Amino acid sequence: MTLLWIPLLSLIGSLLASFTGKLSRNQSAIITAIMPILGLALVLSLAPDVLAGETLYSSLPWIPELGVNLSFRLDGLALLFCLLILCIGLLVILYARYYLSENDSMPKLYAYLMLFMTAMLGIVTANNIIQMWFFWELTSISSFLLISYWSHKPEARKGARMALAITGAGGLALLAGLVLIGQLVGSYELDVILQSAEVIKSSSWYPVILVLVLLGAFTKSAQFPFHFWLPHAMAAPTPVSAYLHSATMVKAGIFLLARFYPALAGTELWFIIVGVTGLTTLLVGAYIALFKHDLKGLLAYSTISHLGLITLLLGLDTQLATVAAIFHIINHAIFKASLFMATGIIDHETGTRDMRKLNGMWRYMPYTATLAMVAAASMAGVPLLNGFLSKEMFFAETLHQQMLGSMSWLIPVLATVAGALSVAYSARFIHDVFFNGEPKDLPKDPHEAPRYMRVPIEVLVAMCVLVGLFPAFVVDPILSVASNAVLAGDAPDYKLAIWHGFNLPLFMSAVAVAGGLFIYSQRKYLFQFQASLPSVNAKRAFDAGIQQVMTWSREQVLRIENGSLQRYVFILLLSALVLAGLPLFEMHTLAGSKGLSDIDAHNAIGAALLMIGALATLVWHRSRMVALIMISVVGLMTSVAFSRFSAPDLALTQLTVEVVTVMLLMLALFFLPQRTPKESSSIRILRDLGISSAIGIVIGSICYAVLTRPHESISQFFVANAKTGGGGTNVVNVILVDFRGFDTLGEITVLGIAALGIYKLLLNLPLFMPASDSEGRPWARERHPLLLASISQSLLPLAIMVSVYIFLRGHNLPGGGFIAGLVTSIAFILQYMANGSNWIRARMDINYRKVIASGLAIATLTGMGSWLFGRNFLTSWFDYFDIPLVGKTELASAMIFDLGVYLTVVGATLMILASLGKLTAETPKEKVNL
Amino acid sequence: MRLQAKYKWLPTPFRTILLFAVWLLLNNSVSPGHLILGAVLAIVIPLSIAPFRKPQPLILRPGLAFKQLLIVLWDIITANVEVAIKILGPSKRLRPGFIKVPLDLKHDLPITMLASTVSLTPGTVSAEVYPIPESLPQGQEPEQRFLLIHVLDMGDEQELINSIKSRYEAPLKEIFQC
Amino acid sequence: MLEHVLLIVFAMIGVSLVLNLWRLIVGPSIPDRILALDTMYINTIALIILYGIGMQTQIYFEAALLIAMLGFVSTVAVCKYLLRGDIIE
Amino acid sequence: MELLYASCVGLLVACGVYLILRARTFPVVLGLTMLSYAVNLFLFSSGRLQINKAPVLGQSAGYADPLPQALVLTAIVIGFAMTAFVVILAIRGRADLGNDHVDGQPRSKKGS
Amino acid sequence: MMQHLITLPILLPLLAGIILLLPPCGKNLIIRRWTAMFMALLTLIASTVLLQQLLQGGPIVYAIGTWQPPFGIVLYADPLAVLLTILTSFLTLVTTIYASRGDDKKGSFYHPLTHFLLMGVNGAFLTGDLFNLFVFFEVLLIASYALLMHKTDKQTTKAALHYVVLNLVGSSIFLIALGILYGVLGTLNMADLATKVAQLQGDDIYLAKIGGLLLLIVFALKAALLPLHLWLAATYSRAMPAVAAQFAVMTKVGIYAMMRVFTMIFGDNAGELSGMATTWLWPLALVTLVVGAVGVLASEDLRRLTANLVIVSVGTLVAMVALNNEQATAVAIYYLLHSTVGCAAMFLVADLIGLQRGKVQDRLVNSRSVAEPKLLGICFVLCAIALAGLPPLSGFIAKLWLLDAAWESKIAWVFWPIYLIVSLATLVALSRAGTSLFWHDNPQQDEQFEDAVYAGKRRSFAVLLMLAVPVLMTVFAAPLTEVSQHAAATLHNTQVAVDTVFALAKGQ
Amino acid sequence: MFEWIIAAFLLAGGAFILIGSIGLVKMPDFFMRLHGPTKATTLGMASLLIAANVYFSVTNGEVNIKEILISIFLLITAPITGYMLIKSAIHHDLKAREDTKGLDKIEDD
Ligand code: NA
Ligand code: NA
Repeated sequence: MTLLWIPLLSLIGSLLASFTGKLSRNQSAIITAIMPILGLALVLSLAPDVLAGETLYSSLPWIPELGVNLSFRLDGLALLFCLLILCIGLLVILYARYYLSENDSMPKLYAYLMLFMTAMLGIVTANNIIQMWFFWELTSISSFLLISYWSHKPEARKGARMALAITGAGGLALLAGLVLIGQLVGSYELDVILQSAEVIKSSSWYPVILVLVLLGAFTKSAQFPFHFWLPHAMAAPTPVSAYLHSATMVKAGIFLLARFYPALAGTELWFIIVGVTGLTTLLVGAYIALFKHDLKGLLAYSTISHLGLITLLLGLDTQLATVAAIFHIINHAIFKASLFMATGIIDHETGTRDMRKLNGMWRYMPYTATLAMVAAASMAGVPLLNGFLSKEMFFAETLHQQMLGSMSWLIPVLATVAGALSVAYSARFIHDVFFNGEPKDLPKDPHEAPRYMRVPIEVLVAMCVLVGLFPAFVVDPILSVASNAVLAGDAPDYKLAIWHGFNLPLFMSAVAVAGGLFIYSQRKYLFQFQASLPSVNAKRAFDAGIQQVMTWSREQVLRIENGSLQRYVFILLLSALVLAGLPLFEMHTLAGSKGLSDIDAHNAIGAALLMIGALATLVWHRSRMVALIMISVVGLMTSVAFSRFSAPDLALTQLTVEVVTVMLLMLALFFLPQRTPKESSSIRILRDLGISSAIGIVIGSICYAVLTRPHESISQFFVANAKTGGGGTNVVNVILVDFRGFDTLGEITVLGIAALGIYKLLLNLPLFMPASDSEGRPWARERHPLLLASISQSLLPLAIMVSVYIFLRGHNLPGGGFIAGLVTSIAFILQYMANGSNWIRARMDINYRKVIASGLAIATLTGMGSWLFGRNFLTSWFDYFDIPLVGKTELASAMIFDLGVYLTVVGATLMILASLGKLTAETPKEKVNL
Repeated sequence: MRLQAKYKWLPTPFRTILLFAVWLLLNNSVSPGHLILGAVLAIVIPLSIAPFRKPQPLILRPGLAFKQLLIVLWDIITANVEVAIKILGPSKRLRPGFIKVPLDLKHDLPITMLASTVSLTPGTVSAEVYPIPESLPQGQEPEQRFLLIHVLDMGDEQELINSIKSRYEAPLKEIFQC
Repeated sequence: MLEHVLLIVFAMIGVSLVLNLWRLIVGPSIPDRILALDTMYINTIALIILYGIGMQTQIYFEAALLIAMLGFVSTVAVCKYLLRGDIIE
Repeated sequence: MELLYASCVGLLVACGVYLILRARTFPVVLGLTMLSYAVNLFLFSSGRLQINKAPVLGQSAGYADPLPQALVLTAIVIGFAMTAFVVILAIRGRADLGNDHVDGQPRSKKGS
Repeated sequence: MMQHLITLPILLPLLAGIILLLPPCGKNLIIRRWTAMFMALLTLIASTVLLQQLLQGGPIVYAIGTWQPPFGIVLYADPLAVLLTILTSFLTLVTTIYASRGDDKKGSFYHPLTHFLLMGVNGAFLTGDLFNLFVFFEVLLIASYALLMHKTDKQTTKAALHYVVLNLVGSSIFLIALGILYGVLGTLNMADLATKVAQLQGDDIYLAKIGGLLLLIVFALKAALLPLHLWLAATYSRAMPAVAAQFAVMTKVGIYAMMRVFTMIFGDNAGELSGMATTWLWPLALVTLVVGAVGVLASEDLRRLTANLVIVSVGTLVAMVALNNEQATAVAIYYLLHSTVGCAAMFLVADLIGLQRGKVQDRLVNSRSVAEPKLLGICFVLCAIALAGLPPLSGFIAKLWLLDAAWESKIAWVFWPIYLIVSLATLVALSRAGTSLFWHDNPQQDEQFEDAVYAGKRRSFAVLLMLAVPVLMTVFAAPLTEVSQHAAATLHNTQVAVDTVFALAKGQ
Repeated sequence: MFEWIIAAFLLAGGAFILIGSIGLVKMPDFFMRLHGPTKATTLGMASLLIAANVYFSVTNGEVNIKEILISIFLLITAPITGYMLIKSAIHHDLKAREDTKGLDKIEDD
């Protein structure tokens, strides 16, 4: 598992760095550097094998179900990138130590940087493409954190967000592409995929895959038209820019192109998309770079342009172009990192990066100036420097193109133009900053940077020169293994030399240099021309775009989610109507095979009362009191219907519940405004009438369909076993407390919770208590009418006697704990009504919470008691005993369960009404005019 | 008049008897089991809700009470026949009215019983007991109470008042000894 | 004979219920409606008792008993509301 | 009889639904109550209509399906708990929001 | 005792609720808190042991009251159900710890109610009886109503009113559906229903279909599937965050019920009725995804944003449910665990952020920063990463697997673009949220945080505990994906489920 | 013989109940309407319940008087119902028939 350590060491470094908050800046930098140094050592120790042409692997299973493993590979390409990432990373660590001011948090920057390094190392060493994507997204996250390092600057925040959005989008596209590849190939392992190029390319999904993967690469590598995020990422501290935009972040996209080159390249589509994108980016980047007054802006666009160049190279149809691309990756990383660092020094020492202010810096910082000029010359492609070599190769390769058919000559011409532009902006960088007269209004007095801050630049510039002078010696080994890796083993013969003789590429270079200098000398006109063009601010456009999306979303949400319950309910009901209604049309006949039974007058009158009651409720719903009376009729008739159709228990339950419900509704009447204003439009009323009648018809039809069908059910079992198995003759009650006692347990829990909830609702409730009724009549003065008070006292023991009776007989005859509980409760409620809650509380200070809990506890523990006998939860037990005088008596555990039900019901009902009563007793009636 | 019963465990003997009877009626049984259970319940229930009882005069003349009950029952039957005829007859001939009966009774329970009796008997419905406590100064007891009665068909007002007082109120005073 | 008598009595109760409903709908005042409802409760007891006799079962006795008890409580509660607004104070 | 019963259920559903769609909490509560009557009757009907067959052993010749009765009983109790909660919630809403419109504010005539 | 283990995820919370109402818990807050945490932990342990038992043997059936199926109520535990009880118990434990810092004092009965909610949810997961499912739905609903009103203000009350009324209508629809199904099939046990549905003839089929579709409405309402999602954002964003975090699992109850009912009862063996839900679910799921994303973009505060993320997760889950195959179900299970915890964690983080930003609370405006930027920043970023489906947290595994499953079900061409664009919208919204919440032009000085409420040990611990889940779900992705697949396979093997249930009947 | 008794009580009960309801519809003002239901119905119910008692005593072969309980309840509660109703009627200033005497006796509540 050696290879795992390559990213892992950096990750450890990130953690280490984050803990250096209390240490000095030097210590922090040193501790941070330990891990990358170790990593570098590790990579170097592995390098000989790789350079010898081997590919190292290691693998660890992770999510086998998904084909995702932690598998690593170190081939030439990976080695090259590892070295770039680690070396430049180390230099950036050193540089950043001096760059950051006292106010900036060193550990934070280092931790993020190392996290980023981890991600990059992970990408380049991944041998599983999902793992690669894992690290790919990690770069997006860590770069987001890095770019927004100075989070107090709005441009940093916006820049970071934009970068994340663009690269995030690309990442998603990439994921889609990778999954597609995995599906086609049957594996996410890179080895397998690289060997299955034919499968992929011949698939009909190939274009989709290509576009998706390229979207990932192009967004990351800031290719046109996704390039605009990169300049805004310059809000990051310069060390970050130096790292992200030379060797790492943006190179990830290029790496991806190179990595998948064997699997995806080689088709016309590839060349067209990659080539044209690269070419466009090359030109656009170079052109814009020329007009940037901000040094980092110039470098940003130059980066875009060079990335375009590399992309174009990868898009060119020759193997040598690919070699050139890899070579330019190295070169660009080196000179661009040094340029960023130099810019950082200038910025650091002068306080500005504006080239209109920066002039004549040569005099103040000759040493830095020299370094910067060498690096810039490399960027321009001046001979004897590394940039020159790869650019020559590039020019040479453009000449061999057939990509654009008969118009292929355009490619070398445009390449030369781009070369000229790059010379021009490089010239501007050198001339405008270091010469060109005296500086203007610099915020600081410029002078050389600290010694060690310059070391990284020195190293990099030295590399520029070394590679430029001795390419074969310095980069050839790594370049060739890397090329082999990209080209899947058949890299062409090529020769890295400074001098290839007088040839067309050299001529192109010369034209470029001359043209570039000419352009720079005539820049005044160009700037004027550019100024006359409408300016496009990518950030503002992007922000405006996002803002528009957000605003649009907000409008939509406000439109749909308009906070109107009426609409929500309407939608719910409409959905139910549609789903229940449609199958009705599929039925052949509504009526089932069971014949209809006759209507007798008994039923007809009951039904008439029920229907008229319902309609009257509807018609008078705005006169609330009348509606309440009418709905009582409906409730009464419902219970009559239950008794009519052989359900005495239901009739009893409905009756008792009805009383409490009416009381609750009366509370609502009192505490709610007493009038229902007429506010529905006629159309709304029509609509509501429409949907309600439709639903009524549908439900009625279904009911009719069910009623007219023959019925077979499991209930014969209950009838057969009620007495023998449940010990009771009231089958409904035996079902409730035994066969389906679990439902009942849930049901009383609901009741208990409702009481607790209502208690909560009433806490600190500011009540509106009207001083007069809806017609403005003040309330009667007498609180507790005399006759009512004394009669209710006489009724109380009677009612309790009745409830005991109903409770005890429940198991064998209609009745039971629930009904008994409600009867008891109603008897007490009558006391509350007759005497007031203060009066009750003075006499009976029962904590209803405890009553509820005890009821629930009794029911639950009764159920659990059966465990003691090795039986399942709620297994009932009953037996008959001969008690002297009393005779044969049944004792059943179900009765205890029912006692739990009884207590819960009493506790809950009384808690609900008593807590409200308590509240109103404490609140004086206000003079609220309604 | 007595407010407190003889035995603490039997705060309201009459009520206990009533409850016992109700239990037997409910179960429609006089089996030993129900006799025992009924007795226990009839004693336990009043005890357990004793705090809810406002101190009220006890029935001290049960025999008289029983006799009065029968009288009232008889009145109910005759009254109902009477009222039924009145209802079926032309309503224009009826002479409705309110009367106010000054009460000798002072306690709530006897007054309630009187009012109930009045409501159940010939063409009269108790409407109100005056004065209502809220119209008096805080905590003050009313000196004289009146019973407001609606009469369906009223002949001589005073005669009616007298008959109510003598036929119903006087026995109640006797029963409760107040 | 009992069957016929039952039918007649049942018709009487039915007519009573319709009359109650009439008063309930016509009102005019709220107390009128409450009175009608209360009467309807009692007539329903009659209906259930008759039904019990007709079906020769006493299983609905408790329903009748509870209507007698609870109808009263409802009516009282509604009246209390009319008088005081707050039924539990 | 089945038709009559089904019509009753349908009418109750329709009235309930109409009331639930009103803009004030009181009619909504009324509607919910009405709907729960309807639903209970509906659920009850899944055992079919039987006359004089109360499922109490020894009381009659045949027995109606006792299971829907038990289910309806549970449903009634739960419905009661829910109605209680929604009533108090409506009261709370009135107190918190200042009026009894279900959305907390009466809309202009056009809106509702 | 082990044979009764399956009842414990229901009974322990019930007992907890009871104990918490009685002395000494009723009076003493400290004892109450510790008891609540202890009981939640106990439930979590019981569920975990149960899962272990299940993974060794097959699904477990338990006849309540020893009444054999289909007559009595049975509990039926398969890995899916128990994974969900584990999830719910865990959420309860964490939110209890979180609320024990003081949120539980803001209203009464917080602890008993959370346990009652837990009981309802676990009961809904474990029951094998359709009516019993209704009862547990009601238990969890009433508990949620009460919890929603724990800390009240105007908007909460309004949201609660809407939530309650909608769900009451939903419960009515549930009962109608039950009536139809019982009326046609004459049974309530799910396994028995499955057998009976397969034997339906003639017009009875359509009646059963109506019953099934009405159930679908009910479950869709619980799950907040479009167009029945409208209540969710307001409700969840107005609930106290500890409550909202616990609520994160409630939409999943609806989804679980869909899975259970539409694979077991109306599954592959249901003849003409099999797959009847899919026609409706698939398009609705996609629209839900989109609407959720639009809501995410439109959100003006973090809690609402999180609530909309819940909707997004519902859309995703229902899409997988609609595919109705093993692979998709396996993904759904993994994604469900992940997204629920993620959203729950985000609700808590949103709360902490809100507490430290004075009047602006968690509104996504650039106004003032938090007092503990490091702690909250890390928590936020972790939540955001998990919810946006980015590496290194479990969201990315879910995302990958979702794409995979969609491909295998041959619906990639429509699911992928929608899902990926929604993911992007989520990412954009979350990054915007994070930048506005944490970063400012003028970072505040310490003295400006006088009114800030610091997270404190207990709350930080709770949040970190929650955030450990996505981390562990990544590290232990292999066993978890295996369990998910096992759970999915068990769910889809309807015959085994039916046989297991009836084996119990024959065994006695 | 029992059949005759039962029939008589049934008819009497039905008649009283019907008359009570007729009164409810027919009487001109609320106060007068109140008399019908509160009294006629009470007696009507009693008759019906006695009929039921006799009937079940005969058919069950044992004395059955439990229905009388309902009557007891009604006798106790009917006056209070009437009292509360009349109170609310007074509170609502319901108009009594014009020729009603003693309207001045009603005090302000
Ligand atoms: Na310059
Ligand atoms: Na049992």
